[in-house]
Amino acid sequence: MDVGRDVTLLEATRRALVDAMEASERVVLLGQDVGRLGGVFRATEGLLERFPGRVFDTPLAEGGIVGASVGLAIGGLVPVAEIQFAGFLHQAFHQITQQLARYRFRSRGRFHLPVTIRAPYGGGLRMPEFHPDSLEAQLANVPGLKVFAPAFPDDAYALLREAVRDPDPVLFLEPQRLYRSVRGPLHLDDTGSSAARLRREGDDVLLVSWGPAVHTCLTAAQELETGHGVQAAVLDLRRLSPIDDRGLCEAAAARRRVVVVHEGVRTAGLGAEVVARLQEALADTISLPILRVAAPDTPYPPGRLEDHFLPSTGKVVAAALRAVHGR
Amino acid sequence: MDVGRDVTLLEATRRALVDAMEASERVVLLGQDVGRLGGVFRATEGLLERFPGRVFDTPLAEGGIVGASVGLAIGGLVPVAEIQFAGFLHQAFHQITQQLARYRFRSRGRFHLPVTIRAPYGGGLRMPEFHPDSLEAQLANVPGLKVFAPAFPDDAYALLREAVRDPDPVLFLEPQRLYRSVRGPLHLDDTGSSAARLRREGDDVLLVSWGPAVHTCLTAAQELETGHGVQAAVLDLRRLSPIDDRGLCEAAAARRRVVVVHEGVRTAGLGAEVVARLQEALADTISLPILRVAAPDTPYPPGRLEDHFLPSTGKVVAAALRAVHGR
Amino acid sequence: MTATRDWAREWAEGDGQPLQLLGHDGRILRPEVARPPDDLVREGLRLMLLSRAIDERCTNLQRQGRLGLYAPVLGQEAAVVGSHLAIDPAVDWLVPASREQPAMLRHGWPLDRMLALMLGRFEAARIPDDVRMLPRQQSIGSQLPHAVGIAWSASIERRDDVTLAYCGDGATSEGDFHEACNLAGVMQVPLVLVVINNQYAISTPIAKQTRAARLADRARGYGFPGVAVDGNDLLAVHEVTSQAVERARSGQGPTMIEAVTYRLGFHNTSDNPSLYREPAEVARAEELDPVARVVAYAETQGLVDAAAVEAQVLEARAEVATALERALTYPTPGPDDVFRHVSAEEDQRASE
Amino acid sequence: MTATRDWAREWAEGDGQPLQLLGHDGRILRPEVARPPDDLVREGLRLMLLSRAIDERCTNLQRQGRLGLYAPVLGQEAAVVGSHLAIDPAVDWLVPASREQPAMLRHGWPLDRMLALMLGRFEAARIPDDVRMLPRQQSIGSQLPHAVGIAWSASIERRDDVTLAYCGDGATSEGDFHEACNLAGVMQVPLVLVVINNQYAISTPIAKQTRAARLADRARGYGFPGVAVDGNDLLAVHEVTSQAVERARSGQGPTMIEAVTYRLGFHNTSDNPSLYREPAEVARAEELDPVARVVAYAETQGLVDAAAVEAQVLEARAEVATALERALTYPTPGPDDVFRHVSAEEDQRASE
Ligand SMILES: Cc1ncc(C[n+]2csc(CCOP(=O)(O)OP(=O)(O)O)c2C)c(N)n1
Ligand SMILES: Cc1ncc(C[n+]2csc(CCOP(=O)(O)OP(=O)(O)O)c2C)c(N)n1
Ligand SMILES: [Mg+2]
Ligand SMILES: [Mg+2]
Repeated sequence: MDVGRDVTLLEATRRALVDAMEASERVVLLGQDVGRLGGVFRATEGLLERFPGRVFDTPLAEGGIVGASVGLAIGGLVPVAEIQFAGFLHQAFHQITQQLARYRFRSRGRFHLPVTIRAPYGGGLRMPEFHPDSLEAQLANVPGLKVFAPAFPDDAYALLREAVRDPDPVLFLEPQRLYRSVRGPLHLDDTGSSAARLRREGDDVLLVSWGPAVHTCLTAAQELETGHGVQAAVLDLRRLSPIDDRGLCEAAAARRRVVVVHEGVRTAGLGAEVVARLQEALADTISLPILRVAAPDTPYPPGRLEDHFLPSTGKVVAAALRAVHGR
Repeated sequence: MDVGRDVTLLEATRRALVDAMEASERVVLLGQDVGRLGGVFRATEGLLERFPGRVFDTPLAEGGIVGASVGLAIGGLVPVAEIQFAGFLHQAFHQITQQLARYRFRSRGRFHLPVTIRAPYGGGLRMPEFHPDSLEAQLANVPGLKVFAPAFPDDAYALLREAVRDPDPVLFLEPQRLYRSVRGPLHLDDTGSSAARLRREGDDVLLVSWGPAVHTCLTAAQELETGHGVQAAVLDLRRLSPIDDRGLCEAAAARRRVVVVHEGVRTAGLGAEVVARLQEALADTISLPILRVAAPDTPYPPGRLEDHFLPSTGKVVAAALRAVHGR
Repeated sequence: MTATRDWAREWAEGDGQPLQLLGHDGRILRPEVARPPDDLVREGLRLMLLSRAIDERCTNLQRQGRLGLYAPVLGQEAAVVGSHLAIDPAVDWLVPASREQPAMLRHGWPLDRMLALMLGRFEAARIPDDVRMLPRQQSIGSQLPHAVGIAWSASIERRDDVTLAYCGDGATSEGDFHEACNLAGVMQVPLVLVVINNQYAISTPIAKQTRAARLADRARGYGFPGVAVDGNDLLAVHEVTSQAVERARSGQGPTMIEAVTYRLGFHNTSDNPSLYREPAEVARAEELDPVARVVAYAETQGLVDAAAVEAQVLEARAEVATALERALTYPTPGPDDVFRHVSAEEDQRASE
Repeated sequence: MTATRDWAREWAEGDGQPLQLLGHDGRILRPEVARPPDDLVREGLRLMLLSRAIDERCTNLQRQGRLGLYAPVLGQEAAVVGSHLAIDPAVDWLVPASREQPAMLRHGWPLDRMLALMLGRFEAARIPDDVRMLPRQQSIGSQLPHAVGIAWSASIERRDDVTLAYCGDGATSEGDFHEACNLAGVMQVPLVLVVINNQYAISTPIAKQTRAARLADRARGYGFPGVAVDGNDLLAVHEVTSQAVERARSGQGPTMIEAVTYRLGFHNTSDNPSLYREPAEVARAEELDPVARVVAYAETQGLVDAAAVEAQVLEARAEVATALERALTYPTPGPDDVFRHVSAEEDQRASE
């Protein structure tokens, strides 16, 4: 069902929260500034008034927020916690990796934790240190934790509904520079799956990406078409953990040349995992090497420099041309 | 200079600490139980008596230990901190990733942090939860942080001396099951480099590994030779970040077939990075796919099951045979 | 029982000494305080003796190589049992640290299941669905925010269960302790936090763990009551915990109880405490044995005699032996168990 | 100056009200307390006015899109300046949180360099080698263990520098705050921790941040003195901080000072405080303006008159304008700067 108008990714996120809270009384929200203020990005605006007693401003303590969410879930609720910026997930990393992700395993199924942790991330807004960091590779290395990363309003809605419904914990990465800059239709369909999704067709080369970098890829694909006559397909991974192997391999096999693009740093980034899997599954089918376009192995620089740090359209185009035409 | 007798990896570690403390008065040790008890593995045994006022038992707070080390270094000292088990690095992850690793960058070189964080890790000792976890992939994804992982007594010595001497922070991963089980000669040479090192020659296939899994590879190589007539070389990466690209590529190019073996879980593990780099640099030279033998994507199981979780000799042999003979 | 007496206030206004109701010889120090029912004392003694029997047996099994690491509760029995006797296992939640064996048993985790865990038969050791208890926690202090979350869920849902959580003196140094306590205060959740101050975190004595005169002093900084109690005094621990449970249940928020005791044994079976503490110190602590104290009290009250205690000890050992036999019949885990219980999908796939 | 008076004890034994030396109208409330030298008051006023001029100018620049995010210290000047005046920048270390601009300036970070940072010219903004100050911290509370480490290094090396660290009320909820304070207590390091309680962490009021009556109450739980002070009272803040610095320097360990003030402005330039606080509340707080108070005091003491203050305001603006011009001459960063200062090797390679 289409609501018939274009919305921003932020609006889609808020709508997903509202609908999830309407759908189940057990859903509660917690986090820094999520109540009265409605979140620093206003993702939770109006929810405190709409759902009294179910939206909680917490003290400034990320570990406490995640740890309390574990307990809230054990106590029978469905917590959706916000970490103000994904960089601060590290303040809660022990609670995420040792507790949230392992409770089902540790308790041999006695407890399971339907917890969603939302966290804005990604570059482009000239944010202070830590605020724009992309940590998905570290999160994907944590067994028991699912990781979702929408790049469009409809996915923000569908994936967030899926995350909240999931009986196990989901780390939900929200692309902050897309919150207000991307608009699209909203499908109030919450029955979809988090499988990878082709966002652009094209036969010559496949650009694999997720989160804000998907849009870099789409721009690059446009440029590849108009400037170079190259038809690039763009695959949005959407669920970063577990990776949708089938969707990934099918898309790659069909185009034979692949480039992986992400905002996280290159070394031990999630791009390496995509490469490793594709060459394992399709070494005889696809053209190797698979190139990676990623941030360099340096700390995220101050805002003024981020354009030199993030994967640019130019770098994606160059890599795609190399993939298509050989070195 | 060889001290002329075989020592355990634990003894080599202790000796490196002693020699580093002798070499510079600025070196201080801190951590839980490192003083009076000499550490839960006795790595710091006798150091409190030998270096009064320079060895400190701390309260039970990993973030505080790493954070205080940042300050100690800024105050002019050279701290060597112990985190009792690497799993508990996550309690300090924000201090490691946001502070320790970035201080030089943030301060534009005004401050640099000659801090070493030692942490035992790895399986095989039937340890409780968290104690055996291998987190190297997450650490290698942190720009500004070096990661060392010795697998032999001489390396434990040489790499630890190098880590302490390094003007920047080094995360030093100590293979706990090898502490007492591996003996070897001790070279009191502290001028070596942390480059990757071939631990076994062999022309047919290269096993790339680090830490405790190097020994799994050596056993597998032996079996490959005697049981299958396959000559497997074993490359010990030693420095996990930054990866020694040259050493890795030379060793791989010379044997053409490569298998990567590690104790960390497969997805987004450091093996993926090794694969991604090798196929980038040597797609035309080496035989693809490069297989990975790693732990499955599940939480580290209770001790009784760890043999089914860790890469076994059998799995390494099978992967190597597949690499050599094709699928 | 002591509705008029406010132990936390009394303690805060006093000289900082932990509250004591029984003398070291078991005599009643404060006759004005109502004593618990005889049955409760008997049950407490039974659990304490059972706990000793478990410690004894598991240590032996470990020495024989038949069991992994074991962490005894030896010396801390009154602190654990006295506090747990204040809650209702059918209603309340238990959030253990890791060595509170008698509390876990009283809460409903069958002894054979607990032993199964120690023997590595962890599927059988699963906490039964109707037992409101978290698994033991290996990450020091990490259970505390969970406890706050459970208690908070009770507030949100207007349930009246109370959450009883334990942690050690070492755990109080972790950030988790702080974040949990502060949140508990802000949300005024029905939580009773018992800090078992057994003077050591592995080798680290309390004096190196904190400079606080008393850990219970921390509570004020979170805006709720704190009280220190002699952790070897079953009656005193039970008394202050009961009051804290009442407060929590009636919506008055959390309480922090510091139970001052001593770890008579090793940290765990791979520890050698003689490396870091003096025999004289241990000998002094042994004189304050909590079991001896409650036995002395029970004897003077005519609840038991020496022969009855002796019989109970034997009974406890027999109970452990029987449970152990049962535990050994449970299946040992197989390779497939590595992949079970990672996520709902995997469990579903496995069961198809 | 007040060697006989123990402010922390006095406060602990009192009714919990923050210590005040000046009335809201600038009159002296406690004539028995020695007053600081006139020059110090003049310097304090100068810094406070300079701070206002910076806030004003930077906010304007940000509104014009010429500067990134800016976080003013508006309303908190007495807390920051009064405490920093108690240390010696040539000897002591400053560990800021992030909005303590006047402290950073007095510590030796040139104004044009500070502005260069805000303008994104970060190489020029590097803290000079002889300035013992850490960079601003964007991760709330994370600087506190660093401060403890620096102070601890002074103990280990028997230096006599003191470390002055700042954090906000919000930061006190983080695990880092706790781990740092506890370690500072155990090691008895020469640390003075000033908690700037400006009542808000972004939108979160102190009542939702903690249930503690006063944050200074936390100190007791770490075994060192704590004292709450009116953070809008330059003299009171200076007085208690001076005593804490003396204690630290003479080996008596850390002190926690809670400076109770109010964030008159927005959290930062992208915040809209009208979404979460009432105009009446802000109006009440404006009446307690710390600058007005010290001006009133200085006037009654004959240190300044209205005209002189007016002149100083203009001087401060001119100083900012000049520094800003200089800051704009510093180079903007280029692509290579992404790769600089990651590690010693990379810097070396780059310079070859
Ligand atoms: C986060 C964390 N750090 C370190 C350890 C290693 N460790 C296990 S028990 C222990 C001491 C715990 O002391 P305390 O909290 O006093 O509990 P007790 O053992 O005395 O019951 C330590 C340091 C751990 N398990 N978890
Ligand atoms: C660890 C961490 N969590 C969240 C944030 C986002 N954030 C920035 S400032 C702030 C509030 C800080 O409040 P307080 O400590 O009182 O300092 P103030 O801003 O009032 O000076 C928050 C939550 C952050 N920067 N770091
Ligand atoms: Mg203890
Ligand atoms: Mg504040």
